[in-house]
Amino acid sequence: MVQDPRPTPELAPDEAAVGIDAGTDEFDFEPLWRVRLRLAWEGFKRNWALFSENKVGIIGLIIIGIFFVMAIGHPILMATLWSDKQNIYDPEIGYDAPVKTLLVVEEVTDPETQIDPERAKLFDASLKAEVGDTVNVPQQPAPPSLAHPLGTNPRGNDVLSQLMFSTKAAFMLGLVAALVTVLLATTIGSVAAYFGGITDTLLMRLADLVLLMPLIPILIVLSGMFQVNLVILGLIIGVLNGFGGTAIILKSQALSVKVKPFVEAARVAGGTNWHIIFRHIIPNVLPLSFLYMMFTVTEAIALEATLSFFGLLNVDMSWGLMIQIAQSEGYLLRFDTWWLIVPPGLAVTFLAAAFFLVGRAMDEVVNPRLRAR
Amino acid sequence: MLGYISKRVAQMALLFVVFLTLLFLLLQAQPGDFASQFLDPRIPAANQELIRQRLGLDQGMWGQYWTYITNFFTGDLGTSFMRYPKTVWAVIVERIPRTMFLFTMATMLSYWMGFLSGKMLAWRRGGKLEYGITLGGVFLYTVFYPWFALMMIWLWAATLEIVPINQFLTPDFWLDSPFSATSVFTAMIWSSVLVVGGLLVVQTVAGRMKEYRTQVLLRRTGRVLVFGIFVWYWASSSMRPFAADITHHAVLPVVTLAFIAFAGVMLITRGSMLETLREDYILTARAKGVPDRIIRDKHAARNALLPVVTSFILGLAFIIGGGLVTETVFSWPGMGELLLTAVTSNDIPTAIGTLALIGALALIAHIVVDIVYLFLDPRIRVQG
Amino acid sequence: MNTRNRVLRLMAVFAALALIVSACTDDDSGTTEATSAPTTTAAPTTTDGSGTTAAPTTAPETTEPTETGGGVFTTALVADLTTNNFWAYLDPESSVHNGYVLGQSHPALYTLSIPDFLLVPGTAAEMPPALAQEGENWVATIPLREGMVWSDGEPVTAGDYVFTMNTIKDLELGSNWISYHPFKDAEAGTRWLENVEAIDDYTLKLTFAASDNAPGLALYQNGVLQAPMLPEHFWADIVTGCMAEEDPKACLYATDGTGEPSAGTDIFSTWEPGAFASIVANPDYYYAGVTYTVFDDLTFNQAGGAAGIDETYGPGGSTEILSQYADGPFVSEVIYSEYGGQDAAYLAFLEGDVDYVLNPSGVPSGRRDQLLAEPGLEFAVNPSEGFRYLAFNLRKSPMNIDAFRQALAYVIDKEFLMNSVLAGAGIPIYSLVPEANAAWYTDEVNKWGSGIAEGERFDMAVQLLKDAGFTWDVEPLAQRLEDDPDTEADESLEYSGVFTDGQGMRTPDGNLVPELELLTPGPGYDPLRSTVATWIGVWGDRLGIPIDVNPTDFNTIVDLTFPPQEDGLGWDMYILGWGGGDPSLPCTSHQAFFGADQDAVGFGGFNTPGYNNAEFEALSDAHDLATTVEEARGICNDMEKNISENLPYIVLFSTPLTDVWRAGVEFPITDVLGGLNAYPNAWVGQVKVTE
Amino acid sequence: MTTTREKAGETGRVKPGESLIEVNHLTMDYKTKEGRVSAVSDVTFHLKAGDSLGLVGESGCGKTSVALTLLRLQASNAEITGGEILLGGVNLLDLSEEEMRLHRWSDISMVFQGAMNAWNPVYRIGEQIREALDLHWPVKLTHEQSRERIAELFELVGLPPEAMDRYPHEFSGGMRQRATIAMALSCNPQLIIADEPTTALDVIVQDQILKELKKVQAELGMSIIYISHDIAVIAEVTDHMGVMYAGKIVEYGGTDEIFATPRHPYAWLLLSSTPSITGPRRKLAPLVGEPPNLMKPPSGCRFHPRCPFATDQCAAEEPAMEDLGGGHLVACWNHEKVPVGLSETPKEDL
Repeated sequence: MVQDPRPTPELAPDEAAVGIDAGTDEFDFEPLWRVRLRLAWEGFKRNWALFSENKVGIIGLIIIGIFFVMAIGHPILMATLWSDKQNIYDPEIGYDAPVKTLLVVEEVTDPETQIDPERAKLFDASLKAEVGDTVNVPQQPAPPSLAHPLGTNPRGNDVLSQLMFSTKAAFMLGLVAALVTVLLATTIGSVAAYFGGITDTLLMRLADLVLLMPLIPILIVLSGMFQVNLVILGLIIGVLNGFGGTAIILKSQALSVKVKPFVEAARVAGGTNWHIIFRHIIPNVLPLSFLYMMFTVTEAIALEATLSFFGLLNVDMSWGLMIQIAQSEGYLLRFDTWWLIVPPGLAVTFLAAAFFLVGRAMDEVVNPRLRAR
Repeated sequence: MLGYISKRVAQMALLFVVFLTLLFLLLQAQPGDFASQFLDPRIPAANQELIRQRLGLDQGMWGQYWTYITNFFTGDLGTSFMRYPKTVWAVIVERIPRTMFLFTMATMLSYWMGFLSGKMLAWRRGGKLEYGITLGGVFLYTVFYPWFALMMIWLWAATLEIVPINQFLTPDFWLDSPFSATSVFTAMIWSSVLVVGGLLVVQTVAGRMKEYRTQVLLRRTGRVLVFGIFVWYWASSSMRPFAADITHHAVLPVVTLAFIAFAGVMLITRGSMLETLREDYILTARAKGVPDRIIRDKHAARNALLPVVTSFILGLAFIIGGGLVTETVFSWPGMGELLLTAVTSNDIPTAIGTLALIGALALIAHIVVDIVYLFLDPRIRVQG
Repeated sequence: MNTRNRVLRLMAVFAALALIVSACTDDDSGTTEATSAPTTTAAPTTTDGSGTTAAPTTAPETTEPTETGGGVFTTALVADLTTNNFWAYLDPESSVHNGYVLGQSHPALYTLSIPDFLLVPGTAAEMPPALAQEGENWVATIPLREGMVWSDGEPVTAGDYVFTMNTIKDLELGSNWISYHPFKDAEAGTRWLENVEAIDDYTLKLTFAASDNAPGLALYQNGVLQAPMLPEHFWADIVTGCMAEEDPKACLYATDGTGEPSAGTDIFSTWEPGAFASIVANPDYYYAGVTYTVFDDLTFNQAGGAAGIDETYGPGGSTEILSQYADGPFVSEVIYSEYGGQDAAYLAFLEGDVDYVLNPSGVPSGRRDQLLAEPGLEFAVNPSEGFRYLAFNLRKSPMNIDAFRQALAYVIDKEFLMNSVLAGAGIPIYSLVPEANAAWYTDEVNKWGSGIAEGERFDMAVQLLKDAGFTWDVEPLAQRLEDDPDTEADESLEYSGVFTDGQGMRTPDGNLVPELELLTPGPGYDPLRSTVATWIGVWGDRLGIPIDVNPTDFNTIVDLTFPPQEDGLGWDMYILGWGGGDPSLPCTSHQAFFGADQDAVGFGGFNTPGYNNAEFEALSDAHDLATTVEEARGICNDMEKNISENLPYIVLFSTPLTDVWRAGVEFPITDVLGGLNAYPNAWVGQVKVTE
Repeated sequence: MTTTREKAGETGRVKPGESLIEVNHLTMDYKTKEGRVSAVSDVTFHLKAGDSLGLVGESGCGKTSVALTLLRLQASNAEITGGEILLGGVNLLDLSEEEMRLHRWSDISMVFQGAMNAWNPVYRIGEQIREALDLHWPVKLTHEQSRERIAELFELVGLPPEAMDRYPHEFSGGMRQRATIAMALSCNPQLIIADEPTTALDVIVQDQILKELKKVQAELGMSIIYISHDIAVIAEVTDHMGVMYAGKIVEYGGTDEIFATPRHPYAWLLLSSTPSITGPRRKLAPLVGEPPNLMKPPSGCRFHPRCPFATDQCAAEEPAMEDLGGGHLVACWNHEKVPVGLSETPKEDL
């Protein structure tokens, strides 16, 4: 029996096999790669049809698309519209520092141009402002305007620029975390299921161990140990997920694949253990892996934001950090400067939700029992 | 069955030792040590050494490890670095009632709401309402939690001013209180645990009754009785105003925590229900002419309950982690806040003590899951 | 049946809710009762109205300074009170937050006057006598005031001081206690103060260890004489009991301090861990009602009050008053309401729950802008005592080359950073002693291009490096507006603001300058420092110095640079900050930061750069021996100049500290180095609440 | 609850020999995203009390849809576009959901095909049967009475009475199927629909179960509709049978008669492709091709694309049911072309 190792979200391996039989029946010796490609395409079309039935998944994809546009939009904007204003729009060192120059007077008659000496001191770095002097009152954070559609933060950085710049980081973090999770969890789950016995016990106890650790405190500890940037954070989340919960779920899936007849057939045909694991078991576990990949992205994005929120990550810029900066400058529990908190908060929420929605829609593709019909 | 459980417990105990070791190594590997918190030009640098000696940081890692592990299993969690010379246990005991209160309330609320709404969602699959609620649920499930908590504070405490903003009590009111907050918390936790326990007992006893009518009667009177005792106790207790003050302060964090957790429960229940509703036995039940409501509640929900119960019990450990955010944002000085401070300030004994407690809770939860499964799912009973 | 079940369930929930709600409404009335109780009893004249309305009307009448009990002052703590044990507070639990609550209750022989940091007698009856030689040793005999009592009626005596010092020694108390009873040799356990003796109840004799010169200011006036005194009659039995324990220190620190009498303005009263603590006015406070006056020639006068004293210290003669206020206690009770963080505390402040927020880092800028718009609030802004700095590892090349550090100092434009980039969030500084500490500040430090245009400072830096023998493959250049190679360079031409980055920089001995790592706290920990670091990276790159700005966990930086190390070569540059030292003797910090005997390598001291400068060592030795403030000031100024010239640190900036309080609260002082939060014990007893 | 039986009893019990159920021109579509699937079209059959009827056909031909429609348990996207189902003269399709619920199990019960999954895993077998008794037994039974009844049923199907306290997973496949039958019998229904009652079982157990069913039917005098793709099963236990193809009954008549002389080409091929243990040895004829896509059913006779005897007429016009006499009905233009006796050598061009 010819087995199909394609990493496509193909459902039942037996179906794929039948498909190939049907193809060869016509005695048309189509090259194998083309058969595979065609089958992959058909599988994709079939799954896409199932997926697109689910409006929730489509909504998720649309949101991801919007964020993707934001991510690639940033360098484009920096190179075009903002190219000669990099000193203003650079997400890290750019700043726009408009100031209002006020005259220090005893009795304030016009608050637009005058300030009393006591308050003037607050804005004078040398703390020496006296009547008759002028002080520069910084207009930061500035509310949304034409130049800064989402305003500026207390450092004068453009919030939109930071938001867009951080999108790339969020995608990268999610991608790394998800890939590592899938790679580890699929391998571990398959190996544990296939070999069973002591291998299984060890790996599953390891998974239990990882599950015992509350994620946030452990990440705090780890973030102290490593110089945690986003890639490393992604790796850590990926490893914890890959060794933990996801591995357990994928193992049970692998177990159900292991008992399928084609695995037995491959064994009888003399396939080595690793050959069977990588060619037969893993491809059939992969659809579920992809599903958990989506959930990992959701988790990673939320975790990064939470850790940044506590000021525990040393990253250049991220959505969580944007909120953290607002917090450390005292803009957290005040709600008139909403543009410091709401855009990054919603960005975290929406991107995380988008991947979750896609995951749920995929769940209905992968798990027929959830389908409406 | 006993053999099965004892085997599990033995496995868990071994796992716990590995867990402790791992925690210890991880925390030790953190850069800096606690003495670094005391860098002060006014105090001679030699003091650093004294602090290290006092805290046993000069012993070397394996020496510290051995001391720690041996002490741990004699019930001595060590001395907190940041609250020296208080023991870790004393520090935890001070915090635990506050956290317990917060999250028993939040968990009960969220699971009650989540299970009911998830059940309904699955049953009414396909409607516009289901769509809306699912999207809302996903939003709550994936919402950036600290941010959501801030928005809740903004809405309910800062704008509508329905609930107090932070702290767990009103200092003015407690100045001359004859009770300590801990004792009030403890009373509140016990009474709610007893209510839940009482309801469970009522449910179980009623379930044992052979006649349907007796079951219903017993259930109703039991519930009235349990709630009656609860109401009577608090109505007559002189702690009542103080308990009410705490409750008033707890409303916002509890509701916020419950909202977040509720979404997850709802989604799990919905998925689980949807799977269950596809089972053949649901068709059998319909063919038997069983009314829809009973199919939903007795046949489907009972089976759909399994993953929900699992997530409930396994989620207990998560809630302490989630409590970390809640407690920080709502300035509720509980275990999560303690853990955060301990970890960030290199207070290794306190950090391990807290994490070990969470770990032990999680392990116990694992075992409880196993045992609960024995009761909920007869298929497993045989294997044991 | 099931529907009915649900109804039943709902009803039960409603019943429970109703109970809570009814309890809540009860609770509200309870709150007013509870709060009004102290007000009514405290107000000397009660009106017909209810307690709450009575308070404000009676308040103006209680402006007489001697009268205590003008209402309740509620302040927020941004972290928990962790102990009520004074012993523990000064050692393992020495958090500022504990200090806010506990700090005012214990007297000392001498204290520092706030806001001018003059040494003035507390329990001592006169200014400290000069040390006299007695054989090899140096001795001082100090008379104590009679009539000072603890709040339980026991007199404050010389025995309390002896008891405190003996306890420090016998139990080997650490941290702050060490600076009150300093070691002569920490290894051997010998102390500078060999003997402390109560000649009688009101006379103390201090005997210092044998030495050639008399112990200087740091040991004597600013050390042993400022040690707090704890009530012997309360602690003696406890200490004796603890001496028998395996770990006497732990035993002492673990003791509950409840009931300890106070000799300060207030007595520790209630404590609900994690929620609040309160202190109540001490009716037997010795200095109650005393007026403190400082004249502009630093003459100090304390007069009046219940004690009926009138004492003047210092040169005398001037009538120009620098600061003046009366001692309290004016409020019957101070409530410290604990909040998990500053955001919660300020929100509570906005809601009117508290009158003030005790926040060591002051009002954050965002909060300040918000509060500025609120009516009924008052502000003060003060410079902070601390500073943030860039440290160089002088053990490595090229950081060990003076010109290298000086060139960097030229290009780091602090004014631009603070005023433009950080929009006033920081104050550019050039010396470790802040300008606000006027008595110790010197302006004669090297300010490296301050006030000079960007291009010019750049040229100066390049010239400095060239002179020192640095070379480049591509030389760094500040381009001028018309940089035409055909015409001769015209000095008058303006800089264009465009730079040619230097490349391939080599040290004088011909080695390529490697990539240098600049460790800085990340933007999540401190956005100010990380922003400054980013700019230092930009400027360094222009000079051709490859700087890798690495946002790093605070603990990691400390771990790399501070603890005892083998070679100390694990880092190049870092940015951290120091909090305030002793404002009345600031250069003791300099000794700790730059003294050759304080090297982080080997000894594990605070001299992380590995600074070892003969001139500085000489100054340091002289500083140890200085016995007068004037002498010490001169030496300190020289130290500042030395540091600013040789730059083991480049001092970067300090931050202004803003305080805000509810109108109706009156502080005795508002202009003080470090702001109101730096010395709350100096004003908590004097604060008045008129609303 | 105690009155359920009375309510359900409106139809009353139909006397043996009288018409129990009449399905007339039943047509049902499934609505899907891609379009309507004509799953059952114009199905008509009658069944007398005490008789047994078999429905046979390839999978996907609409057998199970018909069965579920009889209980009004068709999927939620199914739409009945025509026809009627008369049970003792009452049209089930006109009943409200609640009225229909009362008919289920008390009048029509069902033996499901996947016996494993037909049982709720968390309740004891006995409890699940008791649930049906509680709902539909004429009078309210006490705990002891219902146990007695279940024991009785268990005995009837050859299970030890104490097995009622076990959980489904503790039963073997055969036992579970017997229990399923016991549950189907529990409320003395007039009609049992057995949907592939033995498919998942091994041959020996299959035989036992079928015998059991037949025995019980004889004892209790109830009617059974057997649904199976296995024509041998139908042959063994039914009096009448209908052959279904693509949602239609193409041949209907006495089981023996159809077995002896199948008149519809499909029935003929179906029988030819089944080995017979008792009959003469012969080569088996393969039934080539796949059942049509019911979204776009073939024009005319739905079988014509696969039919060896197909003519132009077959593709153009749909054949009506033709009575060949003796209640043997067939819907085929060319039924006379169908050879008598089974095909021995399949035609090359099939």
